[in-house]
Amino acid sequence: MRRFSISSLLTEALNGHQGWERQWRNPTPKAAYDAIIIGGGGHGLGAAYYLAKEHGLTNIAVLEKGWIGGGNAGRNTTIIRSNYLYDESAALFEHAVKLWEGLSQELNYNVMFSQRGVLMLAHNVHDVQSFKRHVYSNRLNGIDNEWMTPEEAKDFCPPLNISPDIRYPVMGAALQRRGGTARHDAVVWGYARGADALGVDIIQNCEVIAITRGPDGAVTGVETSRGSIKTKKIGVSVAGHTSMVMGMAGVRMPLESFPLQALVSEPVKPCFPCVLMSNAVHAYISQSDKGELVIGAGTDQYVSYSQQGGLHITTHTLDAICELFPQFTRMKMLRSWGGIVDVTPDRSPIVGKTPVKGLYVNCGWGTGGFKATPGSAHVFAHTIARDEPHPINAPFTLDRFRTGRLIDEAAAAAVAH
Amino acid sequence: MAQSNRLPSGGRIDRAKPLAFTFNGKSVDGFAGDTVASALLANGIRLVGRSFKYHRPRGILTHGSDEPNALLKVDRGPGRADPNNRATVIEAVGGLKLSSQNHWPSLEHDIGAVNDRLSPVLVAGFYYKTFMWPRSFWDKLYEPKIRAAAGLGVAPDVPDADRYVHRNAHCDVLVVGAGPAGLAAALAASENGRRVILADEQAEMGGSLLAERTATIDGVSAAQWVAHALTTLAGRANVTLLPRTTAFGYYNHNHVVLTERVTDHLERPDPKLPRERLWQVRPAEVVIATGAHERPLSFADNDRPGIMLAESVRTYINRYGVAPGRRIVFATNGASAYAAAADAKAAGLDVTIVDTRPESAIGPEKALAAGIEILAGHTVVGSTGGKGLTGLIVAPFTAGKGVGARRTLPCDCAGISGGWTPSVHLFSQSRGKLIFRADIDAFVPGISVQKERSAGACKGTYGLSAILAEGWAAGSGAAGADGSRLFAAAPATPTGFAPARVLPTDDDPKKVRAFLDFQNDVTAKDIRLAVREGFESVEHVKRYTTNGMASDQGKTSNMAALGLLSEILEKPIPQVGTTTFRPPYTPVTFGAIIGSARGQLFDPIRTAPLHEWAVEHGAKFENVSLWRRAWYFPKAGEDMHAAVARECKAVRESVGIFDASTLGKIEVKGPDAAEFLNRIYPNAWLKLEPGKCRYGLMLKEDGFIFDDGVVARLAPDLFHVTTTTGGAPRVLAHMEDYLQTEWPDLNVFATSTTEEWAVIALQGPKARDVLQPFVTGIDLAGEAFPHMAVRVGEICGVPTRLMRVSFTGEMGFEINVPADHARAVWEALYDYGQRFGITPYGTEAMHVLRAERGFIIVGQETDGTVTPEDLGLGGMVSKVKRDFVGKRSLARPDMALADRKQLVGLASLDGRTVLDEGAQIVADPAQAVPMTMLGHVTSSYLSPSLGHPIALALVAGGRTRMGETLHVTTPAGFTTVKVTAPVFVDPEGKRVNGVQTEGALHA
Amino acid sequence: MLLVPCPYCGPRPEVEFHCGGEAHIARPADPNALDDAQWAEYLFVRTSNKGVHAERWLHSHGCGRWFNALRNTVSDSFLASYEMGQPRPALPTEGGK
Amino acid sequence: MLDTPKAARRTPVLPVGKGGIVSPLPPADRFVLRLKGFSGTAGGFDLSGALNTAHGMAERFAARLGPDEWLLVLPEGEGAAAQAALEADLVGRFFSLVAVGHRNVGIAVTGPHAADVLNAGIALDLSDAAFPQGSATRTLLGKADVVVVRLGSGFRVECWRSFAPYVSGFLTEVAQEFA
Repeated sequence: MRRFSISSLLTEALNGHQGWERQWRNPTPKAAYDAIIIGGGGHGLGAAYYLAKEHGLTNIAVLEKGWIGGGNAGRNTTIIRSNYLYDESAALFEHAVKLWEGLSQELNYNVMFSQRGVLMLAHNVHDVQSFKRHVYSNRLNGIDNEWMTPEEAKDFCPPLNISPDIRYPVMGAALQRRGGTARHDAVVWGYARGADALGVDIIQNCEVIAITRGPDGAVTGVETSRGSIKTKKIGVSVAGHTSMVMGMAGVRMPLESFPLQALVSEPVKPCFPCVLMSNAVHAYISQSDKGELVIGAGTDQYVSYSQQGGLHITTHTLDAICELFPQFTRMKMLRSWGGIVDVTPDRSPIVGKTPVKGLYVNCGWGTGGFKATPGSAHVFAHTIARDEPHPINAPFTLDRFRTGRLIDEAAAAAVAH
Repeated sequence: MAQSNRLPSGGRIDRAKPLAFTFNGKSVDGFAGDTVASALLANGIRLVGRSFKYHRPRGILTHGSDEPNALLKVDRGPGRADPNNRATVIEAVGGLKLSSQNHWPSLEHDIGAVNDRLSPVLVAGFYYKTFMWPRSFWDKLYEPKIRAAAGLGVAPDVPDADRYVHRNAHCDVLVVGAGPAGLAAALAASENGRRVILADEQAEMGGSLLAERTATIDGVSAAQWVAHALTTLAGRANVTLLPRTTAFGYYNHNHVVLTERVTDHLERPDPKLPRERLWQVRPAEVVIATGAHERPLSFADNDRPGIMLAESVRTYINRYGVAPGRRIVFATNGASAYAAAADAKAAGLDVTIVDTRPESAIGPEKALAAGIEILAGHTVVGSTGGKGLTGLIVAPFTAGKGVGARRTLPCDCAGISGGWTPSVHLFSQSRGKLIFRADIDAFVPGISVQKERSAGACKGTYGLSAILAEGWAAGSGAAGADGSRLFAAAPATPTGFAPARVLPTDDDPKKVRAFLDFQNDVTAKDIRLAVREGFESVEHVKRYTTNGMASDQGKTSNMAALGLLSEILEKPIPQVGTTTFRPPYTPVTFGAIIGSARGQLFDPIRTAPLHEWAVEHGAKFENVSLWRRAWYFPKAGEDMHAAVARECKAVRESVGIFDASTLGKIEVKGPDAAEFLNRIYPNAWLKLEPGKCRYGLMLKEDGFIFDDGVVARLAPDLFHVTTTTGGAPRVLAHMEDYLQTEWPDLNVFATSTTEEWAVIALQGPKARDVLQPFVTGIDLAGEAFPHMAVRVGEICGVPTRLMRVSFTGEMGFEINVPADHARAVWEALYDYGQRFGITPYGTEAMHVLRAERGFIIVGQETDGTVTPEDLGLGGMVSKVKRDFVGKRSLARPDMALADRKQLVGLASLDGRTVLDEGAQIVADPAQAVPMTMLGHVTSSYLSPSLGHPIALALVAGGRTRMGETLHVTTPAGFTTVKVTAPVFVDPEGKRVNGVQTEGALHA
Repeated sequence: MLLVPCPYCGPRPEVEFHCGGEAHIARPADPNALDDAQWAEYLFVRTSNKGVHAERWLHSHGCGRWFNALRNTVSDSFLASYEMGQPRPALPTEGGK
Repeated sequence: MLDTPKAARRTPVLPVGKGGIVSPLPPADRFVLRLKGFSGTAGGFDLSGALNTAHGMAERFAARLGPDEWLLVLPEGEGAAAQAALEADLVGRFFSLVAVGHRNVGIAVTGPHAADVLNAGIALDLSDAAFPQGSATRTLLGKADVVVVRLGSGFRVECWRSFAPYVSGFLTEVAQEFA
């Protein structure tokens, strides 16, 4: 793999950039692999990368039905934070943030992890209590998160409207300075390039249509649009389509798949310094390096695979954005799009083994999977390689829905992910 | 500034109405009917902006909403300035202040242009390969620099002075686009009284016909035909004409959304008018007649100011009476530019045509170019000039033989035409699949998915007669008539072109910068680099190079990139694919999308009937769900703490009055009402006697608490159910769900009475004394009306449901009265209560009082993961009932674990520290991070009754920890607490019966 | 915004409705007879079918009725709606687009 | 017992827009009637109409909002008699009659642009053809639940009292351009 650096860039600039090589190959699927990851998003490609790098499993393939990064990896609003309430979630997301902090160097690919801070607004007494609970819990878990007065919040995010006269005045905020954003496509491409260099086959336009199982019930391979492939280990990492793919192995899931929309404004000069979230009024906003205001909306209320939602959902979000930032009503929506998120009953992910031998699943991230990408990929790879979960993902079992040991971040905090 | 390039006659501008605006501080003259672009061109201004990455000088490329270059800041006065407006669609209005963007110090002299020199380094995706060392520099140096360089205009920083509104509309046929196809469609669709809406993004309807010089339709000029069509349509009551209205989104189930610009074209708009109106239309049928976009040609330095689309040259001349240049070279690969050349010549301009096609491939359009020099079989290899075009460098080209000798054609304007791309955006948004037509090198609509049909150029039909006929048929079909009509249009429209990706050149292809996406500065080289690096999917190429992601969303660049990609990959275009079009078609203001939902109308502010009284008495308020409730009533000089302490004291010692009207109320009626409540609540209801109340916790099927409240049985078949303030809607929905879907056999009706009954809470030892004089028909004596009783009678002569309940621990009454009477009853009680020192109290004192008595609040002591047992309320869960909602979940293994978090009290050992609500609790504050947390503080106050802090907390295994010392986080560190029972005042509950328990109070 | 076919009121805009998730998951007559896995299945497991999906809707800002509907989750088009308690109607084109 | 005057009725104070397009209606008596499987007349109200229709006059009508749900509106002071009559007529049946006279507020929207004003916040087709005289339905206006009734001239909008400032504020805001 040719290393990226300022010197290789300058060398190529003199050469008309003729010398750059493919960032990943375009291989033909082999008849068999030691392991297969279904789903070429950040989570799947990352898992393949760590399987190859840390567990020595290089005879593996990532099967992607379309183009890599075409699912939620390329459709999210790129918010990264780890200030979760429960120990289990905090450990998982903090694991990810720590990996984010060195990811560009790890992958030799600038994923533009920008620790500009995630500011979460409290609009009522209940929010204040809930956010302080988070701040204290994070502190004891070794995660940075600080409580701010409205004035401190405005200092940190000058466009913020902290007038006491607005509909839901800002009563304070929690700030995680290490939170921020990253360039979503670069994460996908960086993992793909890294995995490819370690020998992983990344096979695009390859849709899995069946999972085959032996007499003992264990997986034996997959049927795809590009032929049969044998394998004894399958990691399913297909956010949005998990229920369908797991159904191929006869596993029913506690999931629902909903459309999730986002939008960007036209690009403008820097006017918004951080990531800002307001769960009470449902607004999530940051400004991309390109200058677009990136705004996340909520999910539509019904199951859909159309990657299209209603305008009323984005309207609801923009109502809130313009209440907090009344100067933005003359800004213009440039582009809107939708993704499909699979949502668990407790709004926490499922990462682990399944009732089927050799079948592993990573799903249920709801609206917040991007931030977990490196951490989730890392522990998922561990789970597949060792056939047992990493301590960090051990609580995120499918079985918790039977026992009742839920990890209910949403209920506990009224905080969307 | 003189209109040096205004033609002496012609155009649809009103020369009797001159106007002036400023551009970068200089005055620009124009006429009514001008766009800003046409006026700038009339004044000889070609340089209008700088590109995104390389800061290259840019001019006006188009005459419509596809413009990638000419983006201006528009300032219409205070609170009315915004960036990134296309000069080609802003109507010229006197007094506008316009300025160019993305340059420093000025448009003419831009330091950022150094990026152009660095262009060999700043190729597609360069930023993924560098800026990684040292690690900390990304946040502190590289990213801020990149961010400052990026972006175009400057976001507004003051609130918008304008208003926006919404309109929902229904019609039989919505026609989008009022060019020839759309006009014909609207005429046909509206013939028989069907409701028709015709929308067009331009100020004037007529589309391309407005730029026709020679065309005739059915024997009259195009302009006359348009005028007649519009007169006809305007005369039909069933037709709504919406000019300046862009259909930007085609959503599910034929939901089409339009944005109408109502006042931006007015110099002094009526303040009663909104700036924009968002139309949400649900038409039975849609006719899409959105025309086509001309493609630029790609060659080295094809972006100099003065180079514009050929059809735009034609439009500026014919429609606006402006010469975009005096010497114009048309460079084309097809027929349509010949009409533009002919019109330019007719306007007296010096015209040359360069055609990439060999002589033999030029069709009948050649006749249009009589008297014009045509260089057939020529390629364009470059242009000359700095901030404005001075010449086009051309050379003969023969397939197989290569590029011949160059010559420079001096010119101040070039009209380039690379063929046409049908505007299929709305069709694609409607989820229709596009199909590729190789004969016109374009994607056209395939099979309709929703109730829509395309007509005219957006469907790949380019001849005027055919467009009109297709439009008519579409309109008629959409109206259910299936009629047809022929139109005689003359002369024949010149159509056809030979696809050209990047024009042939003999320069080193590694050095040539032929722009595809003008705004994002994407060149053909960038596309080639992306493919070289393995980005082969069209979506990957788009994301890696940013081609098509600028504010024009690729209207002039997508097909160019796709064609080039197809050439590089040696795959036909359909196999390379196309990107999916998403709303909006053109950028839409946030203001239009949100409409009236601003300020007071952002979200309803619900207030109870006593709200005005509280305002008049100086209350501070808090938001609770949509409600605004009185929080506390400070007297002069009091802070919140002092006010709350005084209010609490009054309730404990005398009497307080509280507005509890926001509590949810549901009337549950029917012979099976008791059975229904028995199934919905975990405790028992069948034996509750009429006239009595009972407290109920409500569980969801998952076993966790989701609401609580007191229920009063008024009659065997009638219950008055109360809920939390925020929970009222979801509790009613929960009840309806079970009644309608699980137990439809139960004869029960549930009706919301939250707002029928205002609730006045009188609490305190003197409550009965205050109440007594006003009540008739109810014996208030202790034995006759004990705690947890309910009676129906009258107060102040109006009906009341009077409940003897207490959320404070004191003797209390909740007086339900019809809402419109609440103020009068409250005032009567308040006036009379003065002799007892009656004190109004707010939600904060209410919280403190109930915490002293150990009463929980759902949402504060509970969070969706708490069971009754966790709160020590396991006794409320019936052990004998076979089933109730949530029962089975309570039997799951994790629900019985001893280490579940349980409600306890906490006492600060120092007797002073008021714990933070939300603070975490540990056994050992010296342990290593991450620490083992035992729970958190749910409620915490300085108790006015006790004079020391009290707190409630959920603690793992809490009930077995009584007396244990634990540690609680504070902003600075930890403080030490002792675990106590979660009741602080009157643990035996005597005070509700009026028994004074001084000892218990000050324990 | 969907146009939801209320079996009582006819097609109405989606904002008037609340979607209640997958239909035809009846509350068990005797929850105590179920083991934990079966109870978890009732509470949490959903099919999220890609294709025709039966789901519950409440016309909350309309007639106030719960009803069931069949909708294609790929195209989002409604294929049928019917009153609570009625069986899921058979579709001639089920499984198709 | 104090000799106090009967408590006066005080309805929410609402803004009155210019041009008289949006105006608060006087206090009224109202009931929610829930009743299954009935078609006919009771208490002087015609309950035979189809779902989403209203029968009666502008000041006294029964609007069928659900298959088994009616909103009954009548002039202030006539409620008690109507209640007695209804209970007499429906005796022996399972029904629920709940007084909601104070829960709701009525707002009139009138004039040639009445439907346009309402359609700023209501997504239903309110044209004469789609929503003729005698129509009534519950729906959403902006972010508030409302009942719209078309009896007599113009439209009657009913909402819960705490939403009335929002509903009337919304309507007066959008009515400006027609005033």
